[in-house]
Amino acid sequence: MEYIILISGFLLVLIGLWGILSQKNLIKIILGFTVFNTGINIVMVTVGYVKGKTAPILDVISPEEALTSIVDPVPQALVLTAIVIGLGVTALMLVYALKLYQDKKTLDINNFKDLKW
Amino acid sequence: MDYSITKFLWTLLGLFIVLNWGMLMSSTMRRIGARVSGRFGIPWYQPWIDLTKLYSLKSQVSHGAMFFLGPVFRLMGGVGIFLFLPIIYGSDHWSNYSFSGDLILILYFQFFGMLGMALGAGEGGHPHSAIGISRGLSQFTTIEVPMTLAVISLAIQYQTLSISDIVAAQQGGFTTWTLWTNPLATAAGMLSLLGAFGHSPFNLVKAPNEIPIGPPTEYHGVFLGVLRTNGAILHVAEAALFMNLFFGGATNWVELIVKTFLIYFWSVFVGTVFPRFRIEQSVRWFLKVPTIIGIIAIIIFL
Amino acid sequence: MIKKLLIVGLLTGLAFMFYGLLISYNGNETLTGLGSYYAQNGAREVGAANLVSAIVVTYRGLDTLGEVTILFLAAAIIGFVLKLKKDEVVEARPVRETSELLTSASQVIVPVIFLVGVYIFINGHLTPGGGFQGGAVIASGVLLMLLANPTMHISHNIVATIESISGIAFVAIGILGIVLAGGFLDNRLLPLGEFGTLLSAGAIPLIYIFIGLKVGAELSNIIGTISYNQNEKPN
Amino acid sequence: MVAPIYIIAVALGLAFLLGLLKSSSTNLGSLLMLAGLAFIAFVSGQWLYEFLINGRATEMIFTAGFKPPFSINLRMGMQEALLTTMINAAGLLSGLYLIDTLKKTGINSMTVLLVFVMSLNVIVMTRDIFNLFVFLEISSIATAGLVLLSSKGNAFQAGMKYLIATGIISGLFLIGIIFSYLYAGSLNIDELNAAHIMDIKGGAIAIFIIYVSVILELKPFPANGWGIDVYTAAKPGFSALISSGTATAGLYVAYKLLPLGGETWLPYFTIIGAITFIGSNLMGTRQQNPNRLLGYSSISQVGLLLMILGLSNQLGDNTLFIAFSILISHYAAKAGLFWLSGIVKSQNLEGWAVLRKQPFMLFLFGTFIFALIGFPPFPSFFGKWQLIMELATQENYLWMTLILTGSFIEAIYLFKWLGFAIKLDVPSNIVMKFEWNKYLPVYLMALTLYVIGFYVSPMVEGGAFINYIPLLFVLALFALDFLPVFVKNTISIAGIIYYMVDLFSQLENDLMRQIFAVIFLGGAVLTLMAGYNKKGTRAGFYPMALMMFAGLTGIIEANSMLEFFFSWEIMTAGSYFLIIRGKRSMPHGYSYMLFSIGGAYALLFGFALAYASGLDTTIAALGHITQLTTLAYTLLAVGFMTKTASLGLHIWLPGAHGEAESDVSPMVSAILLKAGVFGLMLLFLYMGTGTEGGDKLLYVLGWVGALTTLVGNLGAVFQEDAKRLLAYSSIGQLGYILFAVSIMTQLGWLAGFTYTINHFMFKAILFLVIGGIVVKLGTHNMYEMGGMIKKMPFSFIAVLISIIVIGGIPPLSGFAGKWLFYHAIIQKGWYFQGAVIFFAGIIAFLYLFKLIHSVFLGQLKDNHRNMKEISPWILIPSYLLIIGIMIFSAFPQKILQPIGEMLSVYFPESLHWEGTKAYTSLGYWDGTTIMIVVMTAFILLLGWLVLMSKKIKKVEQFNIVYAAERPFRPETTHVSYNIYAGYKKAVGFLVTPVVEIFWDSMSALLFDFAGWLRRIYSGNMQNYALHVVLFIVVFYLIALGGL
Repeated sequence: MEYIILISGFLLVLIGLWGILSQKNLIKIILGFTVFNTGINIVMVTVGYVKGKTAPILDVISPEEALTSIVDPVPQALVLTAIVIGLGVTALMLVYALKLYQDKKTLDINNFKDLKW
Repeated sequence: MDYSITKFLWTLLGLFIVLNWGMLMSSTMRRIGARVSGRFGIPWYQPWIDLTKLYSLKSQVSHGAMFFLGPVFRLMGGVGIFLFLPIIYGSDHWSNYSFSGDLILILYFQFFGMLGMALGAGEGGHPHSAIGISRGLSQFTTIEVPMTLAVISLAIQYQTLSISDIVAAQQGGFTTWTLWTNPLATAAGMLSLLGAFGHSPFNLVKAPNEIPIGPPTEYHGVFLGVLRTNGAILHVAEAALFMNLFFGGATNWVELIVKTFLIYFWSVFVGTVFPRFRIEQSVRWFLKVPTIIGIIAIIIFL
Repeated sequence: MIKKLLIVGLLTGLAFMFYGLLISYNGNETLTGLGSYYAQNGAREVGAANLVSAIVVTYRGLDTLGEVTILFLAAAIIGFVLKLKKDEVVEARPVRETSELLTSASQVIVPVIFLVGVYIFINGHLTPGGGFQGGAVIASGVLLMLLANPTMHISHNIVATIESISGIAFVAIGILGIVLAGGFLDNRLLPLGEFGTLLSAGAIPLIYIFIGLKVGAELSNIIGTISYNQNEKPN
Repeated sequence: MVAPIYIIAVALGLAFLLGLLKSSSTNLGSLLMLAGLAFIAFVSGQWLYEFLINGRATEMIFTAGFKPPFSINLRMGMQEALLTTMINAAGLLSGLYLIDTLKKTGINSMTVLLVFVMSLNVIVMTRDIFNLFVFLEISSIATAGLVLLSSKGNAFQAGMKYLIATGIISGLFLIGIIFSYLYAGSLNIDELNAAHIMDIKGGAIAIFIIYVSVILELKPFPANGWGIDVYTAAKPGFSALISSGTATAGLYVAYKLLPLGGETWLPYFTIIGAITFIGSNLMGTRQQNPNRLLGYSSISQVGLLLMILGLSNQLGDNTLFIAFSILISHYAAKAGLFWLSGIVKSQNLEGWAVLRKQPFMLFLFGTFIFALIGFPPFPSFFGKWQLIMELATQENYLWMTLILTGSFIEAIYLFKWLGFAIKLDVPSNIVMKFEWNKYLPVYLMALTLYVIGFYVSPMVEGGAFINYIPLLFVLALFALDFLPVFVKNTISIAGIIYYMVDLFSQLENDLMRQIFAVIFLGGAVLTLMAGYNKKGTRAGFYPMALMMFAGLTGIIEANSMLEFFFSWEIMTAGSYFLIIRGKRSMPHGYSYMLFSIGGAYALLFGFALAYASGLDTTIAALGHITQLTTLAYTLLAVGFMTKTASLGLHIWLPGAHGEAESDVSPMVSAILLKAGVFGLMLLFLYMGTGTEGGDKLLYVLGWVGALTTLVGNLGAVFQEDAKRLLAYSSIGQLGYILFAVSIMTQLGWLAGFTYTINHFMFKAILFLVIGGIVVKLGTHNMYEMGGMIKKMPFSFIAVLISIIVIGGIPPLSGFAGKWLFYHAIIQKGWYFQGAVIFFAGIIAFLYLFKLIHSVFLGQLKDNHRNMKEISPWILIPSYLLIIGIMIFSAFPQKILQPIGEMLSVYFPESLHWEGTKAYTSLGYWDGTTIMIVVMTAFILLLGWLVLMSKKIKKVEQFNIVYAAERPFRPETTHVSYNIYAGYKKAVGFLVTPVVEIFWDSMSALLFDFAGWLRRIYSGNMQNYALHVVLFIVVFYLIALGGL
């Protein structure tokens, strides 16, 4: 089970990268990033999975049983942070794309080569 | 070193002999040259007449101090070579101030006169002076190449740079002359000598016909007299140098006179046979045959 | 085309790398490492039923502070970016008429959304969720409002004030942690309370409230600024 | 003590507080921001002080009251304190610098800056890898945002590129983190480092991913287009912070994580660092935009530091010292340069000439450039020295070569730039306005370089003995630069004389050093005397001249290789500035510098090999080189030969000496060149004869010397420019010396010394006099001169005597050299080389005649009829030197005999003296007698002529008959131009500038290669992302592909 999720996580990473590297439209590239980030988040959560265990919330489980009944809470906490960071970056990218569009009236990535060499 | 007055007088006497022999030699050579071209030529005493005339001319023109000093330098060059040359082998009286005759000193002392002459003529401001000097210097750089090689070859051969020692090593008969013991060095040296004496084909420097003016005209009267004096001394002195290096030196004046005459004659002989080179031709020529001979002269000792 | 092939090649290379990770991954049979420590001691030390919250807010509080900072930064950057070229001529976007359904529904749903958001962050130490989730939910409410009324102007001042004050409060609680408890961002400056109840886990609920407010305000701020900029008329 | 956690708390609190301010209250906002930056700078500085002065132990900061690894912890130790202080100082100064921009863009931007600096602090301090990731993200986002402080349109593109690239990198970084967590069970860096997860395949890949992300954050070549664009597009004020701050933090991250993978990963760091170092510097050579150039340079420096980290297992305990000294130089210099760039506001390098309006800023510019290249007294000098030494002990020649190559390429463009600033016309459209908040940071960074350099020097072995007194004197002259020439000149001369007296008391038993001390310092006094001739203040001249002389003194005094190299570089720097002062000297100063640096690196390599052979730092180490002996000696010889301008390395000299100012030419020609001679002599003495490689080297050098002489002298023959003629003549003369010294017998060395002393005297005279004439007549072209003997008789006599010496005509001292030469050559058996040497010697007459004839003889030009003799201040030193020549000529044994005795320690005696006679196995010679005989004969003959001449009439200039008429125009009558046309026809092919063509094509090759390579920077952000992925994949396949 966790293998499938892990594989799909990696696949999402690759698909996201494909989008980033091959798409010409800036918005699509940014979408590529969100796919990429999602893939990474999935991978992270999966890594913290312990076979047959449940979420690390001690509402029904008593703290004493916690060790034997929950999955690793650390990757989840990390993912939480990672998601928010990804969100911040995506928001910034969108704004930059917006400004680039306003500047050149296009979103084609090949048009932003003012700086080179 | 002996600085006594007797030594000085002996040297002065030697200089006097050399001067007269030089003049006689040059008139003889001119006569030979004239006879070859079917002319009668000058009388043998013509140089003395010329010299007397020049020294007694009154009208003199000077372009300045260096112009005036030029001939002095020039004469000093000739006299200096004489002074530093042991002219008769084994004779205290005729070894002058040579302290065993350092070859390098003599080779470099040649420049003394040349430089002075060049500067003096330069101040004259005549374009041909500068042209002549530039040609002379150009040619001279390459004349010296085979000469240097020959000298090095001799130095290797005799392991000395002292002329007296070189002559000493050649004593013992005709066959011990460098001419036979080191023919290649001799060849290089004698080819170089052609340039040094400045006869045809290497006389573009003086260019006696095409350029009738230049230093010889700028320098006139006493100046020219001094130059002529030097010419006479220099020719004998240089011939004596080659004699010492390649032909066993001279143990008495007769031997000296014969040998220097023949050496001098060699350059005149070539001069009457060959036409004149342009400057780049002579430069190239010296860098070819004589230089290669000189190089081989060294290689055989390696 | 060559470029595409190159990309495919590169992704294959990456896939090769991921494959390496995959085959050496065996899945976890038991909880080990840090996780086991938190499982054993988290409840006792921090007092939060939601162990993820315990980690996020306390054990790794500095990360969270950084995370908040990132959003804050994004908002700040977007703020000064979008006001940079006021003089530039921006084409007004044709505002489409919003559908009746959306307008009406938003009036009903938005308060509920806000409420849910608040609930989520207040209960962050007990149930799945927390400040970020709650804040995001609140921001989605704002987004809905904007969708319903694209010309709506979100007061920058109010949002910014909420944002800043909650931020300062977060830092202040952190510093109080040094003064009153074991270190920066230590939640034990307040009593841990009874495990599993609302008023438990020390300062975590308090921090989550501020985080929730702050995230909500920041995201709203971002959305609002972008929207405002899009609607800007040429002056 | 303020706890380090308050760096975060206060900065963030202030940042949030700023959000409360009204958008109009920018003044208050900027105050708060500066206060915040100042506060964190204070905190870190205070910790640094604690660690440095009180030796406090490293402090751990536990957040949330739990011990790691369960919670995040920070560390504040010596290293962290140092780096955060650096970062915060740069942050504060950048804030100050950018204050106007920040006010314009509003409070938000201030917040971002504050958070940015704070995040760098945490990156340095944190010991948690995920926390590291978070704050790396903060700094990335803040960077992308702060790029936009620049109002240029391309800033958004740069920001976007940056976001895309860092987005990919950070995503992968997360994968690396989570998998290392999986295998190590911890996020704490110290625990991760101890966990050894390398052995597990997944662990190895995780480490790879972490490493590749960290390295990518450092913008390795060629996957760094996105980084460069940020440097280019951002406000220089902010680029300074990226270059100094971010790079510092990023490198520390790499350092922190080094133990993670263990030693197997170090080579990759080294390789990537090397590629980056060289690649970026190559790119730098093609840059026109100062910010972009600085960007490439920054990245290259980071590459170098990465290399050092990668080599840490070999550098051992010295790693930190080396890294720090190079890092701090990069930090201060790059920040200073970027800030300067913001002040200059020019989009091309040429515009920097505007700095000349503010000489002090130009001085600072020079300081930064020299610090970057690694000149003394800056920290990078000591760092590079130690680095090369350590690498040599580890026999890591490849890395040594690469480091030196990269540094050389860096010098190529940095010195081109400096040359532009010093020499190009001041552009009128650029105005530099004084704003204290922009100037102050620049001043402080420059000050940092000097201070740290001073404090760092004792940490290098042998560095504690460096004599800073001459440099302090130089500094004093800098301070007194406003005074008129007369005062400064007097001070300089007095100082040098005082120092010389002092020096002599130390050199009692060392004749060789005494001779060179006389040449260097006595020469300094004489050539400086000519300076009384100048008017005004002559800004900048005296410090630079004295710097050169300080360096020259230093190489005499040096006991250790470090001192020697230190002084050598000081001398190079000083002479560079002197040379480039000439009107048209820009390209020549540049090529001088490049050859000097190349030579210096060769020396450095050689010294390193010497050091590695016995871990001996004294100069005596040159005597027993066991590592790559032949190469070491060759490199050292080549290094010294760049200064003596030997064949192949000589092309800088004619321009540099020919175009220099009239009294600089004698300094650099008569004096400076002797530094190379001194070096060669020192080298050969230690090397000795009898070693197989050494003897081969000497044989080759003998030929090089001979051919140098030929090429130099031939080159001089065809010059029309008087000073260039002299310059070529110097090449020739130095060829003689090289040849003579290579002979390695007592005679050869005596000849060498004779030439050295002679060349010092006559070249000083010639350059002084000819230089004076050139200035007076306003032309370098000899054919435009003529007849000067009438106007300048004293000059003429000085020149005449000099050329008699050069020509080696008896009776003057030049002949002594020739005589010794012949004997030495024949003893040694180097006949053909000798023949070449003598051929060249006769060629010298051609140019000597041309010189004296064209200038002094021939026809006086109409516009020179009212010329007067040149200044007595030039003639006095010249005549003092002539007295020297005369004494040397008349009593050569007085000098040569002691030298011979000194040499007999090293060589079998091949020359002995009896009274005034010098004997060799080949003959003997007596300078005094020659002098007496020639003088007497000359006077007698002169008397004879005077006696015979009657009524000499002085005539006018044109009293000649030429082509059947009396000429009246001096121009048509003065034969000088191309006077040796016939000679050129015959042997002109020998002066084909083969060497120039070689170096030109080498540089063309380099530039073309760089131009071709830089096409990867297409500007397309997607390509840049592709580069990043490509980098990862290639790196992966190389590092772990077979796993």
